[in-house]
Amino acid sequence: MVTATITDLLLHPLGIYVLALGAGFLIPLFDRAHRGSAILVFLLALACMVGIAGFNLFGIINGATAIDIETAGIKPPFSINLRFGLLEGGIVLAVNTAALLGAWHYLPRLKEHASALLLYLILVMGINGMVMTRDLFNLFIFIEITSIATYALIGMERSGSVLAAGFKYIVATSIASAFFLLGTIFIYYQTGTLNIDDIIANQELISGPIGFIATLFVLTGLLIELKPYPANGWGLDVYETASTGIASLISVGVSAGMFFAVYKLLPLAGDFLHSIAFIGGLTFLFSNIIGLKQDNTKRLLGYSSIGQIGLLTLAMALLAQLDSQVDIQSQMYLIVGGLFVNHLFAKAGLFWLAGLVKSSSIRGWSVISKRRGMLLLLGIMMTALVGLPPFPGFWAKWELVMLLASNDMFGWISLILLGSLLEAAYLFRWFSYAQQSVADDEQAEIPVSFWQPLPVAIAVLLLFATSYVMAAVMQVASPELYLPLVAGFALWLIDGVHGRYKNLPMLVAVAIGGYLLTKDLDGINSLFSYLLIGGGLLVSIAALYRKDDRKGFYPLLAVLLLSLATLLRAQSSLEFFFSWELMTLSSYLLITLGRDGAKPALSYLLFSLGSAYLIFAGFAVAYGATGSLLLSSLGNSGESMTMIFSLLAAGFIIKMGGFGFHIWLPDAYAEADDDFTALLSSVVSKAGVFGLVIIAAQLGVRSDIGLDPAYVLGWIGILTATFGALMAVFQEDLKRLLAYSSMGQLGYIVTGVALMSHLGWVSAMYMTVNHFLFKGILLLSAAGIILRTNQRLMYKMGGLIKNMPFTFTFTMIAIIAMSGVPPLTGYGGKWMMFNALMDKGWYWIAALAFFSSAIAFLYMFRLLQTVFLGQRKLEHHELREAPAILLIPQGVMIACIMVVSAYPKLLLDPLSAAIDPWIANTLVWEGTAMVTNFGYWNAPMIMGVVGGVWMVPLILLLLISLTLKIQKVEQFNIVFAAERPRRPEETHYAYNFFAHYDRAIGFLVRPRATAFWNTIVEWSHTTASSLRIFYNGNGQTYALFVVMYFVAMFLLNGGLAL
Amino acid sequence: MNMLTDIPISLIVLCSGLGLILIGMWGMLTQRNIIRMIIGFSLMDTGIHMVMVSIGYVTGGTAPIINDAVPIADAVNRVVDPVPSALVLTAIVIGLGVTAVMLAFAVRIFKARNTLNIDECTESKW
Amino acid sequence: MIFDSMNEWLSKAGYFSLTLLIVTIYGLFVGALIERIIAKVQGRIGIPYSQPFINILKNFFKRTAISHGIMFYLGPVFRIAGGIGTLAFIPVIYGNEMFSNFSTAGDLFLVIYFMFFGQLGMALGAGESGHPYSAIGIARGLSQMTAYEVPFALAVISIVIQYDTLSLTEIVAAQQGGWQNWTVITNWVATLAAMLALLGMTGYSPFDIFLAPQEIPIGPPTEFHSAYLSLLQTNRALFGATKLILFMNLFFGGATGWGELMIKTFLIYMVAIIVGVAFPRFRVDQAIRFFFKIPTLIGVMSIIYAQMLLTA
Amino acid sequence: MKNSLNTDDTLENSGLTEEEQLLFSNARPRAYEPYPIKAVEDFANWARANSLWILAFGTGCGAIELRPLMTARFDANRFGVAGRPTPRQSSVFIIGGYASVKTLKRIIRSYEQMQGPKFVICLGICPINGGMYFDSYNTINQFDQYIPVDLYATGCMPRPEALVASIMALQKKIKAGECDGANRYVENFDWYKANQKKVIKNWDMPDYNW
Repeated sequence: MVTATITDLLLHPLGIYVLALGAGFLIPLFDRAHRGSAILVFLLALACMVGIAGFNLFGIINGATAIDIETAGIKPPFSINLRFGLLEGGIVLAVNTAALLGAWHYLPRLKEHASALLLYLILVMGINGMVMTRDLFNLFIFIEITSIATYALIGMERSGSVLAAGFKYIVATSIASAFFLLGTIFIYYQTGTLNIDDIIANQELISGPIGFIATLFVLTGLLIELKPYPANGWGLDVYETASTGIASLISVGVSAGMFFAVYKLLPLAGDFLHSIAFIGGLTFLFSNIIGLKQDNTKRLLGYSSIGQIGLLTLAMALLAQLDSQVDIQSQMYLIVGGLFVNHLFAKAGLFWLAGLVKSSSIRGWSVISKRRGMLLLLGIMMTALVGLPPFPGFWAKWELVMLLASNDMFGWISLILLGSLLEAAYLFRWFSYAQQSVADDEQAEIPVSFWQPLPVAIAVLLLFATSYVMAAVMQVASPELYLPLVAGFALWLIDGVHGRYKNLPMLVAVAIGGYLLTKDLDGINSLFSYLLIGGGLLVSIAALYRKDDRKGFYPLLAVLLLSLATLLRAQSSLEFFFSWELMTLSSYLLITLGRDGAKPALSYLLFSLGSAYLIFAGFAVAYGATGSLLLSSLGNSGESMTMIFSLLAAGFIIKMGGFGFHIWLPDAYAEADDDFTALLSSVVSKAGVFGLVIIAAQLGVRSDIGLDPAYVLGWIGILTATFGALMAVFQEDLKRLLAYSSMGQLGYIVTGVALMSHLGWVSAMYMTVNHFLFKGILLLSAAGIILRTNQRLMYKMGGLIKNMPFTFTFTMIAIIAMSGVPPLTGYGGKWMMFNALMDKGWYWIAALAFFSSAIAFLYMFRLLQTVFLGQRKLEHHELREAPAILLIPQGVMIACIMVVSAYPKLLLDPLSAAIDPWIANTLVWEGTAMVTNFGYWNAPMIMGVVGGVWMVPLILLLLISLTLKIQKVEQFNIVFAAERPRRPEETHYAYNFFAHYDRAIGFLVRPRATAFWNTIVEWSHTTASSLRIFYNGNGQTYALFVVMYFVAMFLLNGGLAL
Repeated sequence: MNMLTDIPISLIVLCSGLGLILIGMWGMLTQRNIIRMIIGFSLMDTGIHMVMVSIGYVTGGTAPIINDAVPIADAVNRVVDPVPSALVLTAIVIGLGVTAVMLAFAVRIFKARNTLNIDECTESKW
Repeated sequence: MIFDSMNEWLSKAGYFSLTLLIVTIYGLFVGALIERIIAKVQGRIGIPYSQPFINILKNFFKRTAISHGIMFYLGPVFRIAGGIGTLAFIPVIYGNEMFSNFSTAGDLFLVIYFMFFGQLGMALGAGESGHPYSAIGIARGLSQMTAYEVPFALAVISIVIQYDTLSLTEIVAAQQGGWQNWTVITNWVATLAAMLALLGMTGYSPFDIFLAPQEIPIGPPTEFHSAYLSLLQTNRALFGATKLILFMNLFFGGATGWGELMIKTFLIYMVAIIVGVAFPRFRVDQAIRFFFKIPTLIGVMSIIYAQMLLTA
Repeated sequence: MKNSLNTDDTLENSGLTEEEQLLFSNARPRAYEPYPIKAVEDFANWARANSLWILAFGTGCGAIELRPLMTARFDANRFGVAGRPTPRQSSVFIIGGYASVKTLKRIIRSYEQMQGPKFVICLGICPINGGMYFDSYNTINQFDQYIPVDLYATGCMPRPEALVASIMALQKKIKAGECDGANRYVENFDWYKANQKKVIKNWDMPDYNW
């Protein structure tokens, strides 16, 4: 205190307590005079508490030493002392900020009683005390202060259910704190001190049965307060019933204090660490499973809250076990701190939102479907909570998993990933309910002013800020990585502009951003950048055909396309995964913008997250094996290679809709906006191809990886191709047909990559480009058709060639290119792949490839026949051609197809050059002909011959036509005798077009995969039901569980052996 | 001296304290009436206080006042540890507070639901 | 580049026209011959040898026609272009540069895929006619096609394994030197599978449901008439003969002269005819299931057989 | 949407609803000239005569007599005769005896859907004067008032031998260039149509079935 200034004095951490207590006295006084002034004092006090915490933390970060507060003029351990260090400061600041924001939210209820204001301050002070105190008994006191304040705040509500829940809460926590007190006194008995630092220093004194019991009581008492499964029913009931203001404070504030208390005592835990980790993991997993079945908004948040705290506990316990490692402390800050801040703001924000919406069931949240601002806040909170970029949870989870991986704790990794997936499932299910717009007359207007969601918005900003700080600490916060988000934000600012010309700024932004991001790339990445960015821009031009506002569409599209660019330039697995998740998230949101997009988007998101977590796990294993995050060091992973390859490949395959994991694909493609489906299929799906090529290049071609995963990959690819084609055959919906077709075509690409040979890769890349071209054309054509007919079912169309000749011509050419019929591009890809397959000796796969390309004819013809040919419906006689803006990109792509068909060398040379660094070039050119071990392919010659043999009969027919009187007739002038056709609907053979095929081999495509995944869902719900039977609502049962918990901990840690 | 007096007083207090804790807990877990549960809590609380006091007691020790009767050098062995006693005071206050809040809840629950049976307060579950 | 050797192209085109003419005439003639043989079996005299030619002429000399639209008009053009093109990519006479056509453009794989060209175009033309029977016929034809492609593809893979090449010329070359070197002897399993597939390919009974002249008046070409029909008829003869030549090249040692070619292809054709005369018609789903059972199994065995040959 | 330019060239199609007008062509059939070069026309007629594709539409009791034509005994294949299931590809229409009004409607459609040159052979007495159905309320008495007929084969019914003979007679007539039924139908289209509409009360088809 030598340099103590007046500011230091005023802003000393002790001020927090002074303020709380002082305001506590002042509030009733001012209340007498005027309620408003009391509120002012209250808010001022809270704000000052935030300010003090912030000021001191700032000082510490800038090099000041931790502040120790001593009482009674005696040095510890003989007196109670408080500490305000880096960790404490961070937590106190976060908690106080949340409390301040929460007070804003809670104020309408709080201000009804002056005592409520007071209690709130005391509660916050209690939490501050729990965090700062270094004295065990003092900790107990602060716990009790907090608890009593909490009880009292809960008790302010008069409804029976809140009171009942509150009473259960009191019973359970009082038992827990009784045990804590007993433990404290036993520890004192053995060590003779209550100072935590002193106890830790003398922890060898805590021994024998008494020591064991003491530790057990202290730790378990605190753990119980963290609401571990299954002794947490009391907490859930409070979350469910209490007002959101208090529930949020319990969830984030009280839990934070308790959590930090456990953290402080962790050095005492010793062997208990295992069971603490176990409890944390169990709680995290089980609460998230149970969450799946929960419809009540606040109870759902309760499960999520408990799960998050479980994860924090798990992370903390696991890290503590690794304590011997150097540098663990900073990791601990990053991981636990990140998860903590993430949970704090996201969960509090969600509670506040729930308080504003006031819908007890998540199914009722569609009331905010029209309030885009609140929807945005909800989405951001959930994204943060699930741990998706760019939020702190993402960085923390990444660090945690990587750390666990480098210590070979793969069981925990899978638990964390599984739990996160489950959490995403129920949170985004809720989000999809919130998005479902209801009919306007049903729309209950929710009375929310502009200011009310403000705390939530501030929490969002704080999350972003924390995230950036964390990224900076992890040294990944490059402007490039954040460019997609920045561009998206900038476009969002102009999103309120009416009209469709928001597309142009988006295109410019993506063009410039994409160029900046990808200009330095080379090799495969550079090729993909042309495809993904160039192609993405080309397809996005078509979005101009939509005349409506499309709020949110363009910013998200910019994020999506630019995140593809950052994906391409990713050097480390972290950057790759960051971009990957960003891409997943933005494409998910874009799908939700479709007509009935919410539900299919959810399954898209879940499968995508599943795939992302597999990729995550793969990177984790790689990090564990190599200790490096660089993608280029994947190849050094030695024995783990097969494992890494399998995990990563599985992830990419799911993302591409691989066989068995394809069930998300048709729905998502069908329900997304039509122009976005084009982008999804032609461009976004290529991200999976890119990933696959990258890992194949890094891992697949090495000789020390067994061939088996590649062979399996080849089979998966070809089964995907076959079943995709088969399922496409039986679709009635135009977009679903194209979706399955996409799946099938991607299957070929997978097989091509799996070949791990130069020719195989060239064929895969060639097919990738080709798929982009023809699927872009087909889906943009489909967009035009759907725009004009307002219809997706093909049998309700027909004869549209008369109205849309250009669309028909483009579709036809695209289909010829897709089918593999010479002379267009598809043939080259199939030819190269067949050669590569024969080279490799994968004969069965080659046979299936043949078969699936034959099946593909069925659906391709059906598409042309039932949409463009056959009988035109009466109501379609006046339809116009698709808008020019849709046709222009198609025309460009048609031109590309034609050029590449005639001179494939133009495309194959750069492809081959990009692959050369990985596999020796085996392409042999003889003039314009490509020669392999088996055959040869002279594309220009084929083009010439086909052109010639096509022209000759055409000229002949034209000549004969001169001698004929050819009468152009109408659609019903067909051969008939008995009765003439009456309606086009009866005459158009289109519905169930391949009924006979279905009779023959339809049994192959019964929706088994869907049934399988439905069973999984069913099972998880059943599991959830059986896991939550403990929560019977009876306070005494809950209390019994608390007691049993001590017994269980006793037994678990070998209590009987004493 | 008979057997009973051989037993240190602190042990008796400790055992009866632990017994009270168990009785109180039994009361909280088995009694359906909320008031009875609160009584159980009080018993448990008291039990804990007794345990705490017994921990610091030195048989035959004097009050922890350093004066002529107890030389400083001998103090550690002679005087009763004052800290648990101090702690108990605080704990009693806190226990009182909690009990008061519980009773307030009981009153309000009775007003709201017209019952004191904890079994009837199970509407929020699962 | 294409224009480097215009002369070479022209001479090739000239030779190919000759091949085309011979094969078309042969195809039409062999069609009549088969008809007459069937007539003999039934105790009739049957059509004159000139009948197929007269039929085509008659249709060319029709004086009225209708058009359902541009694809309807182009359908027969696509169809016959498919036939001509397929022939163009097959070397017809082994060891004769004159009749090797444009087989330097691509290999067996090209031929197999180019076969679809005509089918697809024709299907589009028939589709635009708007007649439901056309659409039904195509739906059945395509389905059956996917089925017989399976044993055929397996057989092709088998002989590619056997000869280690996709080049038709080289496959024929490998079979030279006597009948014992023909694929039908060296890889009889594959030949069997392919011959079963040929039954489906030729569209004779029992696999002629997609043309079904009674139930759905002749299927896809229901609406085609006049000059369109004559193009289709020409193609039927030409394409039929082309497929036979392909089979001859793949399985029966190819031909070193036109005489050998005609005898071999005629005999291959007779297999399909004999089966067709002897068996009633399958429903289309029965046909599909048939191809997925025994012929596919034989095809699978042919690959195993070829691998054994390779290792032996 | 209509494909014709001047109103003189179009048909009314009054049997159709307004909606259905869109679906059927309303163009008038047009007559065709012989080829300008005589040799070509003769050659064409020779080809036509030697490739007679009969529409497989048995309109009356005479249909039963058509079947034996293809058998071993009569083997009409020798003369270039073949059955054809679709009118588009057929050139000969054999009216198998009496034609009821109901059948007449179908006959007209099928005949109009055939492409010229096209030929009609009537079997038996009934198409000439109604035969034994001369006073039937729903049988046509004089068939060539509705469709131009090229050849009558008499008998009730004419046996297959007679049918073969009439086919050979038709061939002779075609080769001589005398079978212009299709053109006659076009030239006297309004007269034929009026006759047809007189007997077919519920005329719910286009005036010309292209």
